[in-house]
Amino acid sequence: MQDFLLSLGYGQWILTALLVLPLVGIIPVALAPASRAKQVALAVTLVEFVVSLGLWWAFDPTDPLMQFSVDAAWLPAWGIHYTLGLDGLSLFMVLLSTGIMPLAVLASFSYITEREKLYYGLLLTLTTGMLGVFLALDMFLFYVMWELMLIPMYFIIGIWGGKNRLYAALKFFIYTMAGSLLMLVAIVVMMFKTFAITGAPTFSYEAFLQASHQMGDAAPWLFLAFALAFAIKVPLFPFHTWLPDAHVEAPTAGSVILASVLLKMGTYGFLRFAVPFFPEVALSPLVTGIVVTCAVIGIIYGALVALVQPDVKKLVAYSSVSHLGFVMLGIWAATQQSVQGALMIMIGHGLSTGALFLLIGMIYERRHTREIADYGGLARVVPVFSLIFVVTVLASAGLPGLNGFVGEFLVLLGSFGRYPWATGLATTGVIFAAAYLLWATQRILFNKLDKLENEHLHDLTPRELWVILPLVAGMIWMGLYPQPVLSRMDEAAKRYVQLVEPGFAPPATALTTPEARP
Amino acid sequence: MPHALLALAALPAEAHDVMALGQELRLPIALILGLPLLGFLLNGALALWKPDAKGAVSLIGPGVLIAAFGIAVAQYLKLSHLWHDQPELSPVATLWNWLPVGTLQVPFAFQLDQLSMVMLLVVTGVGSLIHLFSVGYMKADPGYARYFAYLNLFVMFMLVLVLGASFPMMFIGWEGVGLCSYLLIGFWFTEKANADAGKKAFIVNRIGDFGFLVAMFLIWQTFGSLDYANVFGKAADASTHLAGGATITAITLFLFLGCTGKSAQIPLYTWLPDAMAGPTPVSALIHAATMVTAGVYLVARANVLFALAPTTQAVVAGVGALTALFAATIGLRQYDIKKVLAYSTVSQLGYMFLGVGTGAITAGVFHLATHAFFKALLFLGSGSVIHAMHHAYHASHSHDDPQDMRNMGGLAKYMPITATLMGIATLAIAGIPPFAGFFSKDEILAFAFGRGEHTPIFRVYWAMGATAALLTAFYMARLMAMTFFGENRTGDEARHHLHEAPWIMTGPLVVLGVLSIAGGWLNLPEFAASLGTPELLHHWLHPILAAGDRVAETLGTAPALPEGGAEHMLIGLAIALAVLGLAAGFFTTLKARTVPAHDAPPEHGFWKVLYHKYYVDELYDAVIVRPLEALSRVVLWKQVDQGLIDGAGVNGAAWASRTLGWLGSRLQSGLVGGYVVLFLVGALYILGMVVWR
Amino acid sequence: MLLGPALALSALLFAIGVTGVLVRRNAIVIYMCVELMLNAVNLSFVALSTAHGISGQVFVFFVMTVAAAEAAVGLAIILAIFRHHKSVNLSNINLLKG
Amino acid sequence: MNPTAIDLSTPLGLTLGLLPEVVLSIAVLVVLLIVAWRHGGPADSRLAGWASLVALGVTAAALAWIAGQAPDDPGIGQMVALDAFRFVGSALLLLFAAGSVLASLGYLERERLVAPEYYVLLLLATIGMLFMVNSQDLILVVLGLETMSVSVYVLAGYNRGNAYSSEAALKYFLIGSFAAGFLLYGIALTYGSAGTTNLVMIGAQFAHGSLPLMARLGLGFMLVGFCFKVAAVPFHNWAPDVYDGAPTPVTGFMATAVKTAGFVALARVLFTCFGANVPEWRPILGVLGVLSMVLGNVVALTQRSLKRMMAYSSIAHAGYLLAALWTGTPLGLSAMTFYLLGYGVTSIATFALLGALGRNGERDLDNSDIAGLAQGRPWMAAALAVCSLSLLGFPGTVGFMGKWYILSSLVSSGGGWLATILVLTSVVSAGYYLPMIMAMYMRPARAPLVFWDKALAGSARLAVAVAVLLILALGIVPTSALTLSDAAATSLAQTLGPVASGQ
Repeated sequence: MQDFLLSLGYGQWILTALLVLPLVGIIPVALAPASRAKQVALAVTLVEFVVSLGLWWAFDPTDPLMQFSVDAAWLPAWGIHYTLGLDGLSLFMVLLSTGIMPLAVLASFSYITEREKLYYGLLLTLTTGMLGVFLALDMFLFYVMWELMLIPMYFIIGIWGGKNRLYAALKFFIYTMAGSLLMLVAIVVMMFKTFAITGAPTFSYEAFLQASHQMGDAAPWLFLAFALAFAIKVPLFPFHTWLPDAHVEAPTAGSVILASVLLKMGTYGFLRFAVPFFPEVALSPLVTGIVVTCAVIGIIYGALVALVQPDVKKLVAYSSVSHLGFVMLGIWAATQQSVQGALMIMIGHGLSTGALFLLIGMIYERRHTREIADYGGLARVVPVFSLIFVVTVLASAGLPGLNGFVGEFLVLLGSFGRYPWATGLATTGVIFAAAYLLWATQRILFNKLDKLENEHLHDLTPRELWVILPLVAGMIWMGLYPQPVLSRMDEAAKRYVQLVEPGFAPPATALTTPEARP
Repeated sequence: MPHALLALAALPAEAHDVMALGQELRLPIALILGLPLLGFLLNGALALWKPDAKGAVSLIGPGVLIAAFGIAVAQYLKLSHLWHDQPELSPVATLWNWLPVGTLQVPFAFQLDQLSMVMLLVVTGVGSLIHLFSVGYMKADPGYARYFAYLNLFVMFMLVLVLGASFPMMFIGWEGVGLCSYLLIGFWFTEKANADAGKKAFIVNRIGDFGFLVAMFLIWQTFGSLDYANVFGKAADASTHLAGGATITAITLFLFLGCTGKSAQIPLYTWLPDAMAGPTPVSALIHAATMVTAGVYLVARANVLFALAPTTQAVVAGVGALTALFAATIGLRQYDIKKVLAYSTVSQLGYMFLGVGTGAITAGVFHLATHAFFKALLFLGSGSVIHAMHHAYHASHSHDDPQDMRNMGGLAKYMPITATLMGIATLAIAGIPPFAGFFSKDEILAFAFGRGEHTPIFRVYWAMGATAALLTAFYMARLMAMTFFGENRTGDEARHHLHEAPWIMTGPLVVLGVLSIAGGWLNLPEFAASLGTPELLHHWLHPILAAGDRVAETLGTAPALPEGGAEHMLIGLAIALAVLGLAAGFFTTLKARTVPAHDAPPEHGFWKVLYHKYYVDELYDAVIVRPLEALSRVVLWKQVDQGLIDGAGVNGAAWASRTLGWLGSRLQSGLVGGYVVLFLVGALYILGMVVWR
Repeated sequence: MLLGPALALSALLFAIGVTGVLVRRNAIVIYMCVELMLNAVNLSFVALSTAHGISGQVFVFFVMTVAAAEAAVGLAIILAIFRHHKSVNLSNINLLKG
Repeated sequence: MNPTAIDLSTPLGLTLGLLPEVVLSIAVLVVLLIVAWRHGGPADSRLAGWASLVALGVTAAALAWIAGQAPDDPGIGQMVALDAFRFVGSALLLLFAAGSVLASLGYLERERLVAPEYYVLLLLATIGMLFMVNSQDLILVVLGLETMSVSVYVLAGYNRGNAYSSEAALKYFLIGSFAAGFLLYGIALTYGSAGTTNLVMIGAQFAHGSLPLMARLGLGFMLVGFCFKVAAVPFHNWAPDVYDGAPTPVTGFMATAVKTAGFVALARVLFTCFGANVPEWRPILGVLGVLSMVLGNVVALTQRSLKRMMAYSSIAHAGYLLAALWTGTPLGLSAMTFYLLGYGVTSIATFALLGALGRNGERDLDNSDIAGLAQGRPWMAAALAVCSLSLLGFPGTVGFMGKWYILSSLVSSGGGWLATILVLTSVVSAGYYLPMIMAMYMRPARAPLVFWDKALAGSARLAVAVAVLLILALGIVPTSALTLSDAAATSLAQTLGPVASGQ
């Protein structure tokens, strides 16, 4: 398969194609009659997904560096290039994005009934923006993409969202922008410092990486700017309050993309940029203390607040805060296991939380309420829905054999040596996760079927099954046989660990044995 | 047994190397696990799309399990032969690579050694019987297919638990059985109480799982591996370095926290009595015979680690003894027949932990096996009773509780087979020789007493265990007397509908009855050598336990049986306690006038405390559950999230900007005079700057 | 030379003009004060041109021209305002504010 | 040296060097003549408008010609500059003037302001501005500035029947002439200190050693005068009122052309005269820049009227531009020039759109009036959305490239703190730009058919379309505009003293 793909020159055109295809796809969407826009959009996203699937085989798991790189001058006077590349960190983010999009489109078929062309056009723009973030290896390009995906999401929440959509959209936008503009300043500063070292203006990721160790006194400030942008996106406690609002108000597809892909940009940013650029700052005792504390607080706090949410979408939103806390912990522990675990959670959370939002969307379309109290006893009337819901919930709760466990286990296992107390506390997250998820499940699916409106719900339609089953299959596959995935991120995680190694001056704890740390 | 299965057992002549054997075992193990999984998938599909195809379900559900049992027996035959010459042979069958991350290598692998073989046989054997029983018991339920799907899935996970070759593999099964337990407890989910009970079971178990996870992290940090062979090997090699240290104590204590969850020990036992909300065969299979014993299995499996941590051993034994006594007292004053058995289970599990905590792993596992037999029998028997009561009340349109013993009485007349078999089980659990429970319980108590010689605290444990034995005999006799003897209190109309269960239900009972009688032969003590070969199980498990035993000997913590006279005195005492308890329980119960539940007076005094289970649930609710919920809702969500972060922080920043803007717009009075003033201020500033810089 | 006193006088004139603008409320008076400022500037130019040559004096002519043009436009604007408000008191003219 | 290069030392050369100004002056006279002849209804106004466009076009051609002929070294002591900075500045002014004319054509008819002298005034103001940007002599600066000001005073009050418009004119006039007094006094003092009014020669005088007190005072007074023109806080108070009261195309003209002329002249004076004394004026610009960014943005947040909000927004943008000037480096100068282009193009389109959406001076136009525009008038909504994003500085628009450039220049001269303030205040600005987009796209219209008569006139449509295309094109590939602004900045910076270039 790899040979075949390479014979097509796949490596040369794939990344650019991934960015261009959705934009080109907007044209047929715009030309099609409004009622057909969704089919066209589905076709475009499916083609995009199929094309991207080739990466799975073409990707060389033994190569720690960037693959399929593309480089062309964009604004040479400023040293700005159009540089793309893919490694084990971004591979799965790309596949996750391209894979989620057809499902998001399909899930919107009956949900979105007005201004469809605009909607699907925005979704396609969003695809380009998201992929751009994961692929860009030029800091300027990265920033442009980072901001670019804000706009479609802002419109999607603002136009097709719920009652309080304007507030949520504005909050989402300004929150994110506040962080990212400071990152912009940091990028400029780094560029000039790099300029001073290399003698030529450049925004290349690798050049930044080389030069990042010579930032001197500016390093803490630069790190702070990057970290703030990413922490808001993650969202790391206490920067999370935009998330519940955005999730609750967004239409189903918006929530799904937000949860599955957009949140991962923050953690991706930490893995790719913030920590490798400034390991000495990021892993200094003070910063580590703050980040790890926030991560652990996020894990427990998110879970506890999720416990008492009356709105099921809010519940899932807070659960994301909790899950992403594990990712942050794993990133900061920076061991082979914890980093791969963090990546696994990023993928796994994309699948299971995406699926949860899809399921909530499906039931919302039937009942037009997100209040948990309005449901109850659904397992009796919609058994297939209930089955899938339970599987998804269990995946989210980290049941071994499903995807959630693999990531959480690896993160905790890998982090324990560095931060035993924090990891120990974080592990209590598994208890709370079970509590809020099962309690909600009980109130939705079990108990008495005592609402008249719930008695005649119809079970999932074939279209809805097409939306949800790929995700369920993914959850089981990732839970039972994650090895192909793990092996593809192996080298990238190793590189990350090596890059940030200087940050850990003395060994973190006495308990750590040499074997435990690769 | 089909020929194909026999062929799997066919033996190559040459001596086996362990790798090849592992390769060879891949297929049978895949089948043993795959068959229940297949059953789950088929039954699950039927449950979704053809819930009325009960015939097919009846065939698939027990069928896959019996087939798995057959394969297990074939493996037993094959391996027991091999083990005769090479007892250390513990083949690992790797199905695929699961979590290969850097130095962490966790294959999806299963280990078949003497210990897992015992568990394999118990799980598939007792499981098969209970599946068969369920065919009769659940036939009328609309969720029949779903029930068998869950039950099959449970067996699959249980097998993963006992066969897994590493801690994470065991954890898959460990959580998987918890999931099935959750699903089966809440099987009749439209009742909130049932759904609550299921949820409680899962969450309480998760607290234990937290311990298991932390223990795994510590093991990884200490040994750099998670599979049994490596961990136990390294532990045994580094025993002098590790013994009694903080690390090993922490590891074992966290492991034991996991055990207290899964095996319902203090302080995490509260879910098990509630779990009786599930169908009765589920209680028999999951909450008596198999799942709840997983903790005992874990300690047995990790015996080296526990042997290295005498402090933990004392804790394990102490918690076990305390649980045995504590649960037994609650059992004294319960009226729901299943609740009595549930507390009895908690209490008996306490014994097992007393045993493994003392270091008498064989005794613990022995009790695990015999308990599986007689407690499954008791539960299935109670199921048979409830089945009859339910039908009777159903026929008479009564709304009385078919599980309340106060509504029973004199049932021996109507259900003689059930009554007889439950009588056997009662004698077994009470510890009347030569029934199974006598040997296993006596061995545990004897070892506890013996270890007390060096570690006096174990004498206290022994005393608690002995007292619990007395109470066990008492409440079991009370149960028998209330249920089967005396006057019938079912109600005049309903009484005519009471009848014995069908053969598909009584059949398994009979088999379990036989096992309850004969189970003791698994590991006869030396003094009963006249009855058969003594210490079969001990020898069988020796390869697994040898390392732990060696460690214990070096540390001087190896439990020894008391010498001659003392031993006989102990045996005499045990028998005396059992007889005394039985007699007292039986006759006081018959003498006291029991009234049907709806006429029963409220409880008073200490009885009331016992009846309300020492108010532990209420305590947990008041101290943990409610404060946590209030904290989450009032403090974290409303005050911190909405008030502080969102209100003061985010919207506060927006408010501050607007206020600043409002202030700025006050400068814009519209009057030229004001503008000129501002202009001059600016001009003076600039001039000041250029002049005085 | 009289340069110093002349410059001081011009500064004083300028300050008086500024003060007038600051304290008066009548549009016409204010504009007259502005004219005073311009004349202060002119005085400076003339004084300075004694030191630096002709260009200062040239500048004065330009300033006077500009002032005249401004005066024409300004008075027209003040007239337009008068038509709306029947007053040229700036205290009353604050429709635009906030 | 170019063989046909202009030699400013000869009268012909000087005339050629002022060719665009000469051409435009002649054209203004022609238009004035036409106006005197045809002074009737809307058709005459239209004719004057198109004639003005032609005039601007011819001027642009003349500009292009002399830009091609300009000598590398025009010699010392000339009255007019022949550098790229002037050409780029003039080109910007002509562009904005043309945009304003296009935006005015339909607007004036609709608002019944059909006196065709409007265009004459606009062209006269443009001539003044052209002189502002080409002057190498303070006399010329003053002349240009006053020509522009006097014309714009009248334009601001062009809607005579409207009390707001008259009040705007009065305020602008009174404070404007007050500020002109400061400027002139500053010039007098500078002249007194340097002994000349020629910028280059002043620069030569001040190139060494510290400034004498009189020169410093001169610098201070001139800064006051210029800061008034560019509406920097605290000399900003006139701007909201005047922008608010003036007819909307005039507001657009003021926000773009007047602001550009002010900044270009300020930059020229500062760099040419005081290029060696950057530390003297740098902190002042920094403080005023920060004040403008903060105050402009936070007060804009509280405005209901969109037009008034855009006025405060323009104060904020003046702050960004001052920040670029603060650097005192060629890079900052280039960033300022580029930003003027971006901001001007965006503002032309924005005010044209606001003019089409409101009535009677657009004073009452607020977010609820444009609610649902995306469905009633999708193209207008899209254009206004692009403009908002560009003003916000969002990637993909020229506004982003401009801000990026300013940030780069700030950081390169050690202004990280200023860059941080700039981006933080930009975040605040999202708080008022986004609600516009939200109103258009995410709220329903107040009533059906509310936008039936709210269409852009054909000419304005052309202006907006060109502007939006420029916003997007320059937002993706700004290379050509960057080359121009770099050339402009370099040409001016050649006059910089060694001290400044070392910054």
